[in-house]
Amino acid sequence: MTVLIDSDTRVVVQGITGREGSFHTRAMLNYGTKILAGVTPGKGGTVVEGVPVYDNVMEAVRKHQELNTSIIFVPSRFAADAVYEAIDAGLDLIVVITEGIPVHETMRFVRYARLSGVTIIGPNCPGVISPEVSKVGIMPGHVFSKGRVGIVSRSGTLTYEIAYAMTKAGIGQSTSIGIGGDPVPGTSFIDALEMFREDEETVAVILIGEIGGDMEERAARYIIEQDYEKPVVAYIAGRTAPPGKRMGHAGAIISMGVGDATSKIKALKEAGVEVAELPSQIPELLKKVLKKAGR
Amino acid sequence: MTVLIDSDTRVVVQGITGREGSFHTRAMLNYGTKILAGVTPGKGGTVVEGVPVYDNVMEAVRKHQELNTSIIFVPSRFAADAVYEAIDAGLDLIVVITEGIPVHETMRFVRYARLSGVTIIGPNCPGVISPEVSKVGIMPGHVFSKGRVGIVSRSGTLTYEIAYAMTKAGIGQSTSIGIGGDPVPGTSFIDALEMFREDEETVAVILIGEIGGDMEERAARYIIEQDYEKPVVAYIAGRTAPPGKRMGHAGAIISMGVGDATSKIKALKEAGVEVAELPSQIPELLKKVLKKAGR
Amino acid sequence: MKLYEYEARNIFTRFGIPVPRFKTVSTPEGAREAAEEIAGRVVIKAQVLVAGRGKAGGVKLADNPDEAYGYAKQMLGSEIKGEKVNKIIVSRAVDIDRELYLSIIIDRSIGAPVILASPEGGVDIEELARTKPEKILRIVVDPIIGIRDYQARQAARFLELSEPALKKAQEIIINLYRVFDYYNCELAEINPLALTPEGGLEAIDAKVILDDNALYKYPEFSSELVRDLTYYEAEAKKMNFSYVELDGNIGILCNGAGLTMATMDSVYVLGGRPANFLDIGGGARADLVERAVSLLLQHPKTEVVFINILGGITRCDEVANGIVRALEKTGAMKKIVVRLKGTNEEEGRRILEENRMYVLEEMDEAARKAVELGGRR
Amino acid sequence: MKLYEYEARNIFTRFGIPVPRFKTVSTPEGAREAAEEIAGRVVIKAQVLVAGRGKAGGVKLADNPDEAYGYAKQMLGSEIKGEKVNKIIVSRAVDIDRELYLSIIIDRSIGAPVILASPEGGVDIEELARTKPEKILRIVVDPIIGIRDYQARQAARFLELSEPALKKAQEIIINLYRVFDYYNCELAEINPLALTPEGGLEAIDAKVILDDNALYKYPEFSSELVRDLTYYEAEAKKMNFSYVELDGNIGILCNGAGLTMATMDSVYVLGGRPANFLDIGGGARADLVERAVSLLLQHPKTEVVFINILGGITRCDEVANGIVRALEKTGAMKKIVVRLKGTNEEEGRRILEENRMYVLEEMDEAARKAVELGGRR
Repeated sequence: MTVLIDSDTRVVVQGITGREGSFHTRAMLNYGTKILAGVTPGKGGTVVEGVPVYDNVMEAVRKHQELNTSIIFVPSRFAADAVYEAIDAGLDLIVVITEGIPVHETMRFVRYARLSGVTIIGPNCPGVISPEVSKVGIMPGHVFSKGRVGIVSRSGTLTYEIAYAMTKAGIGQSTSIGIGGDPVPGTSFIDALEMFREDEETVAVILIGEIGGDMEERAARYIIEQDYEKPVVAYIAGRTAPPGKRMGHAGAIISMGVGDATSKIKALKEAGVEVAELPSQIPELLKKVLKKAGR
Repeated sequence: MTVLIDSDTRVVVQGITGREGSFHTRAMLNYGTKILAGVTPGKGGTVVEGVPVYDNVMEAVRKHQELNTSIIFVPSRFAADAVYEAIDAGLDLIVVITEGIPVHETMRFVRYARLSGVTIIGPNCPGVISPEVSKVGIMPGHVFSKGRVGIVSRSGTLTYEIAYAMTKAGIGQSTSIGIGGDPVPGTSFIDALEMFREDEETVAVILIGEIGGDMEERAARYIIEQDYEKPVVAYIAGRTAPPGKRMGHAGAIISMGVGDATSKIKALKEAGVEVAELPSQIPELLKKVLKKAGR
Repeated sequence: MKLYEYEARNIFTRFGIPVPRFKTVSTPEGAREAAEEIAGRVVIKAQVLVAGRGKAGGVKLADNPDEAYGYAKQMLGSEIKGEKVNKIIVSRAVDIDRELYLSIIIDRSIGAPVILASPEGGVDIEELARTKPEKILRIVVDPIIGIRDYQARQAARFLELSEPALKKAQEIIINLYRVFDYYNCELAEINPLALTPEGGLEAIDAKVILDDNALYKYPEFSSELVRDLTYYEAEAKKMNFSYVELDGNIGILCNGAGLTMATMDSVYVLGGRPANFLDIGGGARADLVERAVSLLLQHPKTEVVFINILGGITRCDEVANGIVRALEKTGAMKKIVVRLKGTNEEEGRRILEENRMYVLEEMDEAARKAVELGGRR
Repeated sequence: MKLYEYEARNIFTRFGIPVPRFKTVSTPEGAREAAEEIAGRVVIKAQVLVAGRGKAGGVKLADNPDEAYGYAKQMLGSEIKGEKVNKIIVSRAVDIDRELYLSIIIDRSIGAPVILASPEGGVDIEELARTKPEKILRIVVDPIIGIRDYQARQAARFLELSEPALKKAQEIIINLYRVFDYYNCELAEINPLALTPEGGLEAIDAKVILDDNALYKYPEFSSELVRDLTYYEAEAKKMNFSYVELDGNIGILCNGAGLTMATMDSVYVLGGRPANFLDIGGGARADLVERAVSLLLQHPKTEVVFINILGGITRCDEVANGIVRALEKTGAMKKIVVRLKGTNEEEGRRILEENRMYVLEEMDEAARKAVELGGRR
């Protein structure tokens, strides 16, 4: 079993005719992802990488009733609209790759999705991959390998870095979820921890956090309160970041006294989470906790 | 068993200090309804008919955690706000007595309530009564009697008329739901039919419709498609109403060729529903269908 | 409340919906001046609220200012389907390639706004819905989210347009929704929306119906609340009664729309002829009841007043007091049948009986009595 | 983007939030005139974006126009916490009975706007949150519904006011939310909101932070996008890079914020000193990479440039080409450590190796190399 995506995942790519959309459509197809349709308004009837393109999502869903997942590459000014379109078309999972969406718009569509029972990953995220099963995202597939460790991360490239280190060390992943670097993500650490909790294949979870907000602290509290059964290993980026400066991600900022790495690392350690100092230490920490847990 | 309200129903009255609010609070208390709190902004700390008044619903809920139902008497300009307050405070059932709420506002709070899993009865309705159990509404309690026939109605006084006729004929009611006379009600005929379907105590349903919209036709279609098991008897008001004129209720208008009584009566008859010509005929029709159903 | 075309056009213009240049005038001279100012051919349109003014001679094409003057003179002061023409508009005549249809309505059964779009406008939309339903696109808008660009795009595409009209149509749809939303409309309609030979779009007709319950938000229309009503309709509206004139001789006064309708129907089923429908609503106090009863007592066509009250939020004692006072003040000698039941009914019956009125208990019985007094059809 | 106080005050005024009468000036003469016009005591406030200007001498009370002139002369052109003062405001001095606090912020963990209200304003809200959390009311607003009257009423009530200030406070909260909503704010804050002896309310300070991602909606601020930035910060902003200056000598250039932070942290953990944080984001092409690398090569404090790329949406070949071109064009002789991995990595490595650059595969290894070249702390 995997989390969020599996062999039944059928994908529509919104913004398929753009540069990133078409490039990653090919990459996903090569990885084995089942992409049935693409959408770009005004480009209906064309074909991209062998995938038929429609003018709107509703039409794509009418033609391909198995569609259940969307990945969005639409530019930031039009991305919120694309999300509503995907929600209204009845899809179950929407992965929003787009960076730079105004957070007021994100708040609204995330809330709307939640009320509508739709899962949103992102925005400003690399997507989701279940190695050797499906990839709905922009991550380089070859750094991941099939296995039993779940990853949830606020960062893209840093996740590839850590997945690569794991893969080299022979530790595969069940599913890797990039929840994105925006201040308001559609799916939080806690949401992801819950998914991994219920996934029988996953035996441990890696949590890749960073400065800004208090999602890591909340995850730590959740781990304590819920008596989380699976071992968790974490890495927190930005421990040398100065306060008040936005470190690349819209969400990565220590502001109003909230969000520094020290507080997050402390909270996680108090919840029994092993926290790595360097990304390259993750594999050994994982081996340690798995051994301790008798796996 | 009853529908919507039962012996666990605990009520907060929004707009309790107004003329109607206080009058009907007393009437409901006299009927045996458990009213724990009232709300009127700025009147917190006072007492109406022995019921403590709070400034807002949240505070009332904090003080009286058993609260699960609200009845709203707030004037139309402030009523939508009162509904949101009740939804946000986590109540399960909201009965909106207020007439004259702009339909755009109603559309929004009805949608919001549905997304939030909250049931709204009304607006512009007489409320709900389960005879001898609880009354959350403005109907004169003494015309109703305990029994096994459910009533759902778009009208207030006409319902009292029919309930009175039934009571005189010795036919009691399980629950009577006044869904209200506005174009967009929080609960529809179909919603009510579904509730009665699942209620073991209810053996038959009376549907009191009127001109305007196509809720009766939809109910007829539902009865056919769902093979509705319980006998339904109907009365449709407004068969002599001229088209284009609003007959008292905001929703009672034959417009754009939709909503005349003939079409409704026809649809109901085709669904096997007995339709009365005069309200006074309801009891005999009921006896007939109940006998036929072997009850 | 239905707006006049010129009011709807003014709103459209403010919300960026293209409308042919026009002037609203109330004299033939004004029409001539307007036609001169606009230059070229103009359309003279009578400003009435009844439907079907075109076939009734309320829309004329004028080639020059003199013709405009002539048509204006004809129309102004005349009646169209019983409605007097006080104003006309003089509007630039538009070359039309194709007529489209656009509207936003409230779908009652879904409880949401719906966009209706058709590439075949200029005809009655209900007729089109019957004959060519596949030519109408319906898009449901979530009322708490509002219209989304993708929906406007989809509706515009259905109009069978190519660029740049396609983009313009999308903007018009968004703006029509803004009108619908801002003004709490029951309906905001453009029929027809003209596609010009140059690829432009113009709203040739404009129809807007506001929700009466939301009118208080728009003080600009509140003075116009009473529009082309009879004296009795206007009086009833002032007091917030629901009042509809019918053809018979039995005045019907009840509390609650359903009961009033059922009473009206019952009178008819039992052989009588209702003169009107008067619903005093819920919770009316004595003074309001007095005015309602007085209204019916004064109405020339009403021979019998049938008052049927079932008290819930309305109290029977208040009703009884109102009836007594109306009789005292008007001094009318018309026949009255009263049926009282519900909240405070004993008190109400006592008041009426003290004033020598006979109160019935059953609705059918009372209706039969009213029919008997009013005479059968 | 944080707005200057005078910008925030102008917005507040337009949205109906009461603000003491004020003028924005950039000369001492202007300050004198403004003080004369306003009459009475005025407050001179330096318009800077750094926090804590009051304690740094950026806020002065002037009894007359001459004093206003004097303070303005002192402030204008001076630096407050490193930020040059180009403008000041001259604002009517307000008598204050009590200081209150109001703000709307985005609660990241809930994903919704939150109203914060306190009867004890004028102090640092974070400090208050630590010392007297019970004195702060938090009300979550549903982002798709917006603020409701009942919420504004609840927040206003918490300010411990009596009528008519209570009603005014409710309106201010609604209007503050409208500012927050209209301008896509991360924060809209009034601290303090002054209660005057007459029972009035006035926003003494105004703080508004806009979401950079939504700035395109407000062309009035777009020309002001580059505010008090160093040359390197301004250049980076133009190209949409995330760039932060640090104290060390090793320039960090990566793709992706998390990786850049982790690289920066790793250099530090391994004993080095990062000179900056430069995230080229996802999908940068050769020309952008060239400009990013050039920026670091030109930076005087940077002795070593450490480029760490893990390609996903970014392609290693584009990065390699960009590096090569930057070196060619700047002709800089600084040391460069490159680590490439991911999409098109073979092609990227080939390009760099053809240009005699040494490419490492592991991040730790590369970081150690960079630290070695830059020297340990």
